[in-house]
Amino acid sequence: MDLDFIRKAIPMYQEAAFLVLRLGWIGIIFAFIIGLIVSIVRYYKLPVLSQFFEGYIELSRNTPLMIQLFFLYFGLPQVGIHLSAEVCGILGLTFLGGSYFAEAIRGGLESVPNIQMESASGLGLSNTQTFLYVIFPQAIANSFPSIGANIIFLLKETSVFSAIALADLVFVAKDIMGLYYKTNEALFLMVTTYLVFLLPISLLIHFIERRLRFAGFGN
Amino acid sequence: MQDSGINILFEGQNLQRILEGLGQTVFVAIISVVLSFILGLLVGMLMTSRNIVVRFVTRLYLEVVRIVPVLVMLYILYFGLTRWTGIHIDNRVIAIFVFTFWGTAEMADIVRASVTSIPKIQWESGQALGLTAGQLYVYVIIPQTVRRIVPPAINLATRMVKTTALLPLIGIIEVIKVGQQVIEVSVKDYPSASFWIYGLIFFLYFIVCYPLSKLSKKLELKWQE
Amino acid sequence: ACGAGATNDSSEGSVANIEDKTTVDTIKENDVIRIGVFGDKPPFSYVDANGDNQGFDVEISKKIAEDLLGDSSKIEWVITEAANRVEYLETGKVDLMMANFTVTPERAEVVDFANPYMKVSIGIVSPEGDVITDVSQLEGKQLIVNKGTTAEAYFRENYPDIELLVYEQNTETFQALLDGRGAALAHDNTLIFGWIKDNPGFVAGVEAIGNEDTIAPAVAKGDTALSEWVNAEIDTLNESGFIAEAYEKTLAPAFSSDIDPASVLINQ
Amino acid sequence: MARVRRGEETLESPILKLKHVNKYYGETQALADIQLDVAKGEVVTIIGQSGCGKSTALRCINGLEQIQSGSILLDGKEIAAAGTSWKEVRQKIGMVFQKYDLFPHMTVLDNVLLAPLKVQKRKKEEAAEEAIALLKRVGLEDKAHSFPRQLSGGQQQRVAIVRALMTHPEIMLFDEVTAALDPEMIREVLNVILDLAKDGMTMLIVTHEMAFAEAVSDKIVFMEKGNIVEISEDPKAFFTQPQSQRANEFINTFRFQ
Amino acid sequence: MARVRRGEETLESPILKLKHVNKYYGETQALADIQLDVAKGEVVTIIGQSGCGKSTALRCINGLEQIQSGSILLDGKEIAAAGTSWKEVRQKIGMVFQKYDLFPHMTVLDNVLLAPLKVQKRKKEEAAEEAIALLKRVGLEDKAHSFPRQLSGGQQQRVAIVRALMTHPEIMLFDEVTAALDPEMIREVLNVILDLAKDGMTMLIVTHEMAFAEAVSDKIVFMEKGNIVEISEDPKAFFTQPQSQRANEFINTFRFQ
Ligand SMILES: Nc1ncnc2c1ncn2[C@@H]1O[C@H](COP(=O)(O)OP(=O)(O)OP(=O)(O)O)[C@@H](O)[C@H]1O
Ligand SMILES: Nc1ncnc2c1ncn2[C@@H]1O[C@H](COP(=O)(O)OP(=O)(O)OP(=O)(O)O)[C@@H](O)[C@H]1O
Ligand SMILES: [Mg+2]
Ligand SMILES: [Mg+2]
Repeated sequence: MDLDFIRKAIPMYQEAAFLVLRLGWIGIIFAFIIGLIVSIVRYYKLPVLSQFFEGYIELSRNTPLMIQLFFLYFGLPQVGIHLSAEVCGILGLTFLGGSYFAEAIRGGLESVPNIQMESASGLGLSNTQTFLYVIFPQAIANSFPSIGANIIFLLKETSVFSAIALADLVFVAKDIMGLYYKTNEALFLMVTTYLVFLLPISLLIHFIERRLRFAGFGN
Repeated sequence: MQDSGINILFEGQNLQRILEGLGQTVFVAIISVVLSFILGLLVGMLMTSRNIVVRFVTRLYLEVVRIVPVLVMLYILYFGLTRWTGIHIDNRVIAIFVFTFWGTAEMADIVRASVTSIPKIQWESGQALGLTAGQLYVYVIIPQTVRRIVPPAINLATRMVKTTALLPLIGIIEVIKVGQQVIEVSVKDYPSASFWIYGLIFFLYFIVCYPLSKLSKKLELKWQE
Repeated sequence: ACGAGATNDSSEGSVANIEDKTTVDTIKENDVIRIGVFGDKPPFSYVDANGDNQGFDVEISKKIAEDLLGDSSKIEWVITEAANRVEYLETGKVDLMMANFTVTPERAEVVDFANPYMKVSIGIVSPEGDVITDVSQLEGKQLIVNKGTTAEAYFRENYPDIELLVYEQNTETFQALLDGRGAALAHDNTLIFGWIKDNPGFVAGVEAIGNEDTIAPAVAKGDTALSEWVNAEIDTLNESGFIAEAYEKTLAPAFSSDIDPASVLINQ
Repeated sequence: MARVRRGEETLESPILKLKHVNKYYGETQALADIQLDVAKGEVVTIIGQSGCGKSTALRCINGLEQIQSGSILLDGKEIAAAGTSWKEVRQKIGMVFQKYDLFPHMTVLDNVLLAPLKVQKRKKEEAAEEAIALLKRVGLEDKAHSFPRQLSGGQQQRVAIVRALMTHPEIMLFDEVTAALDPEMIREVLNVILDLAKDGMTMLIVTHEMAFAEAVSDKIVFMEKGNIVEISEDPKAFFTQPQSQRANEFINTFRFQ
Repeated sequence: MARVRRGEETLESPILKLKHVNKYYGETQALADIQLDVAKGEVVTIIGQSGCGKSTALRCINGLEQIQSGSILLDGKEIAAAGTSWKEVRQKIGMVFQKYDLFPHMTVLDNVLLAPLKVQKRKKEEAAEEAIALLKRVGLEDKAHSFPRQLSGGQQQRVAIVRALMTHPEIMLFDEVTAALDPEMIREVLNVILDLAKDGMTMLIVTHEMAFAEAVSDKIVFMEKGNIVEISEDPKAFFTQPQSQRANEFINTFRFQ
């Protein structure tokens, strides 16, 4: 392997990693908010909205992010909506992640036993208070493992951002392979970069998961 | 413009080629999914082993698979293997191998989570009846894990179908690639080519994946009672 | 006839090295040649609506097969991507790379190029109202390029400060210019000339910059038997006018009429 | 036990009054024309087979279920009608369920302070002081900062009782609070309830512990299939020779030979 | 109950014999020098506080836990040593746990046929015939094709007993089989066990139902903290005036004033 080359290429990967993290986190936060709203609507089975969101979930989960991005980026301008690549990336991740989070959180909500709600309302808590203080914290704790898995999954999904000219890690690696033919170096750097930022996140998720378990959740 | 654009689908062999591309996608995905499910079942049981070494090795396997992108695995195996050993293996075999390697790890984790959620009393009452470890798994544990495994497993299956978009890198021309070929050739005559072709592909993925998630919902409901 | 002559040359060569067989022998033995091309880069190499490989690169490839194996259909087409062309050659998964491969020093280190069959220069196209006529005008603006092309390499190397917007597909690259995502687009000038013909409102403000590059067949590093055979073949095809015919058949209809074939073809 | 005091208070109007209460789940009638008075300081125990409607009765009183007809009066005020402010009513009624109703993500102290702070908007220090005092009374002051899963089932139930007491209810409802516990734990929870009875707390209890019911109650209500079959003001007599044949059969379930 | 027969059989060597059995979980000693004989046809009941080691004793006998020292003899043969063929031993021992131990994905019939068919490789018709006869005996022949979740807790436990009986065990172990049940269900399960006792089945029972223990047992074993504190061959006497002070305190847990 060409160490000189690796040294020169590192900044490109750094930049890509920052881009992925920046867009990734914004997208994940939005996706989480969407997921939260959708899961609450579906949990309380609000009419119409609930069916609408079910359609959204099916559409989002059963189609590839790449195609979703193509539509946002190349499709929308045809009807006069121009969004920057970064905005499209964030929107795409939000659209995809929203459904994954929605299902994860709904699982958590449904795992909260009925008796918890009854004893809360038995104490005189309003519906909102019951949700805020009793149901939600338990639901999040119960669904945290799948929320964590989805965070990692979404961060890795950013690798299709190159389809809309965003310089993600795969993009940089392919670029280096296509222009300089340093395949080994390109792939090595790509795996290393993923490792460097995914591993701490993965460890952090495991750590939080344990804390939640030991704090008394889920018995 | 967009009204006539739909004709692009019927020009020449376009539609047939796109469906053939879908065939490649589905071929790789189905075989990988089936193999992953079978192997994942075995590895998943290993993950619940009391042996610390076995647990560590399987855990490491899972973490590696989660962190190394599928794209890198495809590249390393398809080109790297030939480079180091001189052996040429058909790219679809490589694809199936890599997808299975990845899917097995994910599936195993699903199986592990579900096996560990079976109450201890189920193992013990099986043992108390004199069942061997193998019989316990086959007759008691596995059948009970199925209902917990199906939803996440189907989720995994749809993710595998969607990840086939990486295959052109090792020369497998799957549905998106065919679509792009068609677009490049016809964009001159049909400026809205991308819209129609990507629309069709969007729809095709949906009809491949949607029945799966529908099935999972059905089974989930059925087993809830 | 010339093609046949070239075939004889190489078979003599193989007789001399009977111990270790050359690629040319192996190809003949297999009675099929594996050629790497693009599937989505019209008019150079693409797959048409009937699923057949077409284009300038493909025409030349077919002729090579005909002269080497006596039948233009004895080709196993391998559809490559810009990023994996060298891997295909290095691992021996293709015999000959004809995927519009621009000769660059970096690439020459890892593969062997045969004699070129085409010239290419980079052009820059921009909207009429805001024409870019000099590279210096691009400072602080975004330039659209297609991934893996000479244009991308050229700007990365020589103008690292110009911000590039890089797209994977040709269509997307031009679509991005139409959508106004960048100030200008840099690409092979031949393609640009063709494109502005169909898209009024855009002009090629810069018709050619940088060195004139050449496009050539490539073989695995050290595969001298095959590269020598291809060298001779390309020379023959240039002289016999076959390449000019291929140009007329595939490129000319896509380019605007004011392009001089001499700016694209070698030895014209 | 509280029977002594009951005599003094029969003149007052009952704190809780159920009149002709009917409750259906779809086709099945869970409560049929229930009539029941609970006087201040009185301890009333409901017994009967599984599915006879004991829980349903408590749940209707606490507004967890809607009744179809009849009326429920608390302090003389109708609470089963539309427009009832359940938030207020529920502060006057404390309810304890079977195990597992503590909030697992909160410490013991947070559990018992939730309603005083969020519903009644009381001052934190003052409420905490009372909470600690009550926890001390049930022998759990050292567990204030533990999480529910760190407690035994019996300890959890004692915390649940404290939680219900924190809103200063006028009446306490207990629904098989010892059903999921081991004998010693059953005993420690029942001791707390006996203690409350001595203090004059008005209580409506559902239990399968017959010896306990006999000891704690002023009044035994025997239900079957949604109906009240027998009401006895003399628990001892009821358990030795109940008047209805059904009650006799039921009590026999607990005897061998 | 079975006490009559026990007299006739004291001359025989015991069917089950525990000698100096010690069992540790890490630091905590769950069983301390346990000595116990169970004769053929005898019904032995183990009682004691939660955590005193009752379940552990049954689990060690059935090989679900390893003991650290001592020996366990079944029919005079050591079964706690390395190399024991548990598959064979477990066919001689039937065990029933707390609720929820039926296999939820199999019908009642499949549950009870699993061991005869897969472990003992018996013929399907013959085993099914016996299964139906046994289900009939516990009053559940019409539930043969139901799934466990369609049964009440008491019905489930009766099926579990049938499942254990299907391998023709020489001794049955019952570990708090009624702990999770309602009173009537408790009664229906205990009736089945009383019935088995009448038939001369050798049984080792762990229960918190004192009235039942008194009625069914030939011998009461009272444990505390892993030790056997008192063994009484006269259950009636034990429950009215146990000899040890600890046993007395324990029994008081079940009395109210
Ligand atoms: N949510 C519900 N939906 C439909 N039917 C119900 C519901 N809750 C209770 N029932 C029915 O109402 C009747 C009374 O039930 P309830 O829970 O009050 O009995 P219970 O006396 O408390 O029994 P247990 O001793 O088992 O707790 C039963 O027939 C029961 O099946
Ligand atoms: N798997 C285990 N690991 C560690 N300690 C254990 C384990 N199982 C039981 N113990 C401990 O061994 C002791 C005896 O437990 P055991 O379950 O035999 O009690 P028990 O008499 O059956 O109680 P219960 O009436 O609650 O069922 C207890 O101190 C318990 O905490
Ligand atoms: Mg109830
Ligand atoms: Mg036990």
